[in-house]
Amino acid sequence: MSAADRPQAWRRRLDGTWSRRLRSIAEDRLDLLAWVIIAALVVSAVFAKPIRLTVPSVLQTLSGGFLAETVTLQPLQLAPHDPIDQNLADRLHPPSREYPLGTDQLGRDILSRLMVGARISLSVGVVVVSISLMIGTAVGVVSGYLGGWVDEAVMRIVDIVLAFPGLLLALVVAGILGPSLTNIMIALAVVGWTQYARIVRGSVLSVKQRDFVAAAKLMGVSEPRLVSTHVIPNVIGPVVILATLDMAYVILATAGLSFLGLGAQPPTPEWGTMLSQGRHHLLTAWWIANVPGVAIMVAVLAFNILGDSLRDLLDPRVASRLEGKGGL
Amino acid sequence: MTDDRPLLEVTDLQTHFETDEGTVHAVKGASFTVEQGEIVGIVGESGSGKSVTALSCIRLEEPGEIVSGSIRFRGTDVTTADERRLRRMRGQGMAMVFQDPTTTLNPVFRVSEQIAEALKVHEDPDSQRLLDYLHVPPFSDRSDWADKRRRAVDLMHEVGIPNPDERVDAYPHEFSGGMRQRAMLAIALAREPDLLIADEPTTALDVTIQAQLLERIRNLNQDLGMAVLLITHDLGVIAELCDRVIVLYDGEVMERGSVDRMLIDPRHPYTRGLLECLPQTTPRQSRLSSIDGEVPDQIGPGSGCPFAPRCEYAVEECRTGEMPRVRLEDGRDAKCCRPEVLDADPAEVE
Amino acid sequence: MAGVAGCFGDGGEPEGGTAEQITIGLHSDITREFWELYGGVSPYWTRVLEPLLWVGPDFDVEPWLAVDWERTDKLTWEFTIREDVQFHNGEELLADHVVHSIEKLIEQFPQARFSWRFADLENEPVRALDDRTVEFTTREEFAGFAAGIAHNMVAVQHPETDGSEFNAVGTGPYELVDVEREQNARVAAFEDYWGGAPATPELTYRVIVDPMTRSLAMEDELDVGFQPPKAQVESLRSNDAIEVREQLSSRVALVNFNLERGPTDDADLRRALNHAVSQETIVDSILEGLGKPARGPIGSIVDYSAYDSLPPYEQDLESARGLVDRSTYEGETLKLEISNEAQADWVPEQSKVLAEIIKDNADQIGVDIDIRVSEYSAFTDAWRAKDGHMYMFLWGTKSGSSDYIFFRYHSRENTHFSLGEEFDSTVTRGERAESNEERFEAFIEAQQMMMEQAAVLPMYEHVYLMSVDRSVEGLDPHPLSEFIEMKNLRMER
Amino acid sequence: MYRFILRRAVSIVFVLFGVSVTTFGMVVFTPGDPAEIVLREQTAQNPSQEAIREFRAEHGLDDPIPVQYLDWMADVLRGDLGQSYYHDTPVTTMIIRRFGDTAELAVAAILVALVISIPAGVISAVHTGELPDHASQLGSLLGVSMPNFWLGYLLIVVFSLYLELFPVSGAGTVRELVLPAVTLGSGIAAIITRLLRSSMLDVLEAEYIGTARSKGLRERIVVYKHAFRNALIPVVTIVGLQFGYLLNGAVIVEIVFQRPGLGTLLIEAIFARDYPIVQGLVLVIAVLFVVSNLLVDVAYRYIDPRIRFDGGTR
Repeated sequence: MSAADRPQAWRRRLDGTWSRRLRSIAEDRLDLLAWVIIAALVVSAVFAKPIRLTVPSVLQTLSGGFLAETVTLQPLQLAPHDPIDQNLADRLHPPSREYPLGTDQLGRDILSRLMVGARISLSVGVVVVSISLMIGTAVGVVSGYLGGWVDEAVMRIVDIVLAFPGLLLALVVAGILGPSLTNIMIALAVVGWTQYARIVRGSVLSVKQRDFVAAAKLMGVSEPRLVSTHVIPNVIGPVVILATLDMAYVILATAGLSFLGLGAQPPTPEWGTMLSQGRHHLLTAWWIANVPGVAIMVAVLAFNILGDSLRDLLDPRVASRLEGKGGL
Repeated sequence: MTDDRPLLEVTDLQTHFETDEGTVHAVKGASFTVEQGEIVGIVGESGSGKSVTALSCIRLEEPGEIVSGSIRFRGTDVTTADERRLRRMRGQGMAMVFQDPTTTLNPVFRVSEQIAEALKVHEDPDSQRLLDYLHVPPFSDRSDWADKRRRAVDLMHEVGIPNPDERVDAYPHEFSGGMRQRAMLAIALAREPDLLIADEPTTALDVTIQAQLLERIRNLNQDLGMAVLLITHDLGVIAELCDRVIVLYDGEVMERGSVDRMLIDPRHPYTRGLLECLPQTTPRQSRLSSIDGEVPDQIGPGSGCPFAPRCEYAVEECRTGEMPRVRLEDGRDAKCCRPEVLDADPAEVE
Repeated sequence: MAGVAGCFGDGGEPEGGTAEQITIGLHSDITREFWELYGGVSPYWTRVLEPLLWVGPDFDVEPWLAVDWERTDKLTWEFTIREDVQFHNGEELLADHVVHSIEKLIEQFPQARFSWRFADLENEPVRALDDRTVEFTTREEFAGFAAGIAHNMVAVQHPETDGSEFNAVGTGPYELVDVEREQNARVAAFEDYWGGAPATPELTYRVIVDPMTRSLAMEDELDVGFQPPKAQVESLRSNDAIEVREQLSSRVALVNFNLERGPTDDADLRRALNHAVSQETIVDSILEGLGKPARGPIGSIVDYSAYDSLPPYEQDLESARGLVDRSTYEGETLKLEISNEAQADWVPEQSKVLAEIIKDNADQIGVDIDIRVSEYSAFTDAWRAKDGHMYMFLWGTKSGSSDYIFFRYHSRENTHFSLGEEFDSTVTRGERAESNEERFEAFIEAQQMMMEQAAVLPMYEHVYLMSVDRSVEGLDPHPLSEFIEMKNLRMER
Repeated sequence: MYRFILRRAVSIVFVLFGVSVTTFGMVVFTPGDPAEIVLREQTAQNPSQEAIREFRAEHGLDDPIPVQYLDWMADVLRGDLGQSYYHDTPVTTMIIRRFGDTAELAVAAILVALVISIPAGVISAVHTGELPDHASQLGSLLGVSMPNFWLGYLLIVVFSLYLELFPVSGAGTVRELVLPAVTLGSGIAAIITRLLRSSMLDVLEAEYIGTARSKGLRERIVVYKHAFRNALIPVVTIVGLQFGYLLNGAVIVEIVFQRPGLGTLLIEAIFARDYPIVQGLVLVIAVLFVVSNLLVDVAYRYIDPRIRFDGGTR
């Protein structure tokens, strides 16, 4: 009853206050760092080299030749060199003015590859996370909302998917579909949606149990509306945290699978692929493996920091596999 | 230790907590004493600082901080004592029973183990080896621990835990609330303390158990001559058990004196309020919330009488002026700006 | 350095130098399940098992367990077995042991039928005429038979050999002591070896598939390391205690085209790709000079190589583009199959880098290539199933005859590509030729036909490397690393 | 307790059924006809249609898929995981041969993780906001973000090449185990450290810690006996659930350090498109994973006496 009397209660209050303030001083700096890193990644992803879209010929015909064969969405090129162009004469060139991060075994500029690699990592991350999120949320809402055998069946499927260590399942799926970035995305999404489905379903269930929902139902408010007005706000916090941490995981997993040769295929400048190609030059040309190594770590770190501080901010109870790097 | 000094002497105790919203003055200059073999009650509403006062006495006020005042136990100032002295004091002089028995016993150790630990500390507070307490074989004396556990069973018997022999392997969650509080009492008794601080020991228990436990405390006081500092919000408990009572409000002692006198003849408006909202029919569990208004939030040093906003006698002076201590007859005293309200001799104002 | 060799991790032997034991780092897993026929350990390098005939450093076929051989008929060959050869279990080598070994070989490796043209098992491919004489029967006339069976896989072993127990009973200078799967194989000197006791009491073959790891292990774990990666050569050479030896081999790194699937069935496209690639650039850059630009499918070191008479396909993007335009190619994506496993003495990384260069070069002439990486068994399966358009190999045999490449374009097997009847008959003519002259002439002609049709895209002749501790003696180079003799290997104190 | 295990076991049987159907389907629906692949491997020739038909009939490949599944399950239950397309060795044997190496790595990695994380987590919690806390927090942040496949190489470069303390690759001896175990353990250490820290912070606020202090116990005993044991409860769950992490990580670490374990076998089999091996491995790993999760649940109940006897309070 008189819990407010107890120093323990004070401590709790203090934790929410001054120690958080202390922490936020340290963390704000980390947060800022994370944002700077993510901004840099986005900039290099977008502006590393021009983005051109191939217009389907049907559309070209329809527009009466108004649309060109390709549409340039972004004409700038920040990357100093073409990431794919080989220059065997300049292979294994150490970092220099011409090649700020050196060249690889085929004489390609590592900085340029790194920048274009950011585009690959980020877009794979965004695509996989959005697909997982959409599928997971839809399944979670339907499952929690319908309940009964549908829920039972969905949850059993989730159980089965989770019976496999995530990365291994992704690895096997990617292996069977054949090594490619697209297949990695499919593989990661096949495993990834379950997390979202669980969280969303749980939230739907807890909302359904609340009194005001029963009351609203009695008053004739439709259930889909209830779900959209009450579930979505409840679930948005955990889902955002999960998605942020998931970005980190997907970037790492993509690099890991590519490192194993199951992801991006040469000459795609994917970070994991670049790292694996540098393994034979660790001593003689350290930059080939270590530059992408740092890039992977920094990107993953940024999303982890962001996810952490979002967790502190929004919902400290979310714990998930994304606590870690899933073995990568 | 000299006989003419009180067992526990708290003088102008101030305990603060630093928070984002400012400094919380949980205890603002409380002074009181506990004599050998005496039962003293501290009564007050939630947030009056009574628990913090009790915890400060045994130096568990963390994360709060004792900023001034002294607490002398058997003549030693515990506010400045080092870890070692504190351990000795806790192990061999002063014990505490907390309010909520569901959270005060460690859930992962057997009750008997937790009592045995207390026995072990009491035996030699200065020699505590981690590996011994972790029961790591070569570093731990198994027979000694077995002996301690047997004595723990005796103690369980002594505090009235039924069938203690069968409960030697029991964990806290296998005990009822009353049994857990008795176990806490056993942990306290294991140290053969001169002073037992009991912080709302019966609040979480149901009525019959409460009565039994209070009876037990009274017996211990009488049989062992152990002094008791009883923290409660329940004037009924005070009336039944205590020799003297201290009324605490917002970290300050409002009135103190012998129970007999104060219950019959309360002087301070706050004490009166407390008593008024305690008709005989009210169950003991009731909270002291019948006085209009709420306990202040204790943030900032404050000035004037903290009770002023709720006091029917309050005048402008009460809100801003100094609060004098007024001596009353029979060794009682009270803090109030208006001695006339206390029915006191103005000459006794300090 | 020598003293620590091999005992690293055991912690048992003292430092300070003993030549009791030499550790050799191999790039290929000699303990894989694949080798169960040979007691679980590869017959290459280990010298536990021996073939009937040996290959000399200049590709001469030399007597080994067989002291003499003779073609007795178009299809039959008689071999005389060496006397006083003892197996490791003390038994004497007899003709029956040879019969047993060959029969098991044909049973286990069906491809033995056309590699060596043994007759089918029902037709007695091999029989003992007496204790010392063995008669082989081939399916067809095959003049290269003797050179062909000068191959480590045509090994003679005692029937006690049991692959599930890592127990190989052979006649070699070393006997198998102990195997740790995928880790190492230890062999001990066989004192009663017919060629005299070997110089070093014990050899340990460490399997270190990863080339960088292997070359790093030269620091303290290995005395001899096969195939250090080119990127490490410089740093190895900077170590005074280590010598890096180069040896031009008979092997050629090349790309085989699928002649039976569009669009690589078009010779113009294949020629275009040949013109797109610069052999010189590959050798100078990727190989850092450690290789020789190749002109044809058979290395210049082989006695019937057409190297001198073949016009090289110079890099010429202009005419390559013209050839592409003329061809039936219409923007399809060509599948280039490569293996991620060490082939012969080729590191897997090499094929990936080469594949990327070919892809890049093809890009420049408007041909799209997709690289597909597989493990070796899946890679060969794709090749046999004719799935894919291009297959990258380090071609060459591990025998005294280097004619395998011709088989692949001879239409007699349904897993092979057909280069036409004329090519078939030319190859057959060479295979059946009575004299070396006739044989060489036919084979050179066949190579010219292959290159005229651009059936392959030759890249370079392979130079293999060995990193050798300078105190190691008796390690003589050989164009086929599988025929390096280990018997005289020793360590100077 | 036993009822609880039984109940979990029943639900696990269902999950395992799903797992088996998934893994079975994995091979049935992969491209390529096993009959053709196996025959080509056996004869080194492209098999005739007739030979393929014969093989399919002989091996029941033309049976309805449910029948094939039942046949396969019957074999699996007998411990026969089938036959590789390319090798004569049964899949079961191949897995058993490689199992020890992976198990060794996993156990060593967990040990490394515990050795690092227990002191780091506790010290971090006891000295909140001070230097050791910041250091351990930063370390664990880096730990969870560092790719193992890069960390492995860095360790090789530093500890094998420059310091020459450990061998670069291989398996079998303790020295060869150190770097892989550290690589694999680092991530888990980071997770446990963070968890232990927050768990310790929670526990140190608990009232029974006040009780323990009020007894006159030394702070060390309060922290390492009373608080630690309680803080361990959530940690055990997470450590147990890291088994999946270990299996994931073993693949990467075994490739980096060239260790012949289950991970290398899996990668080899995937690149060989040798699906019977992939299938067998996936099945074995999933079963191990599911069973280990059950064991974690049991262990959890053992450590926390509150839920030890009263069944599934979750």
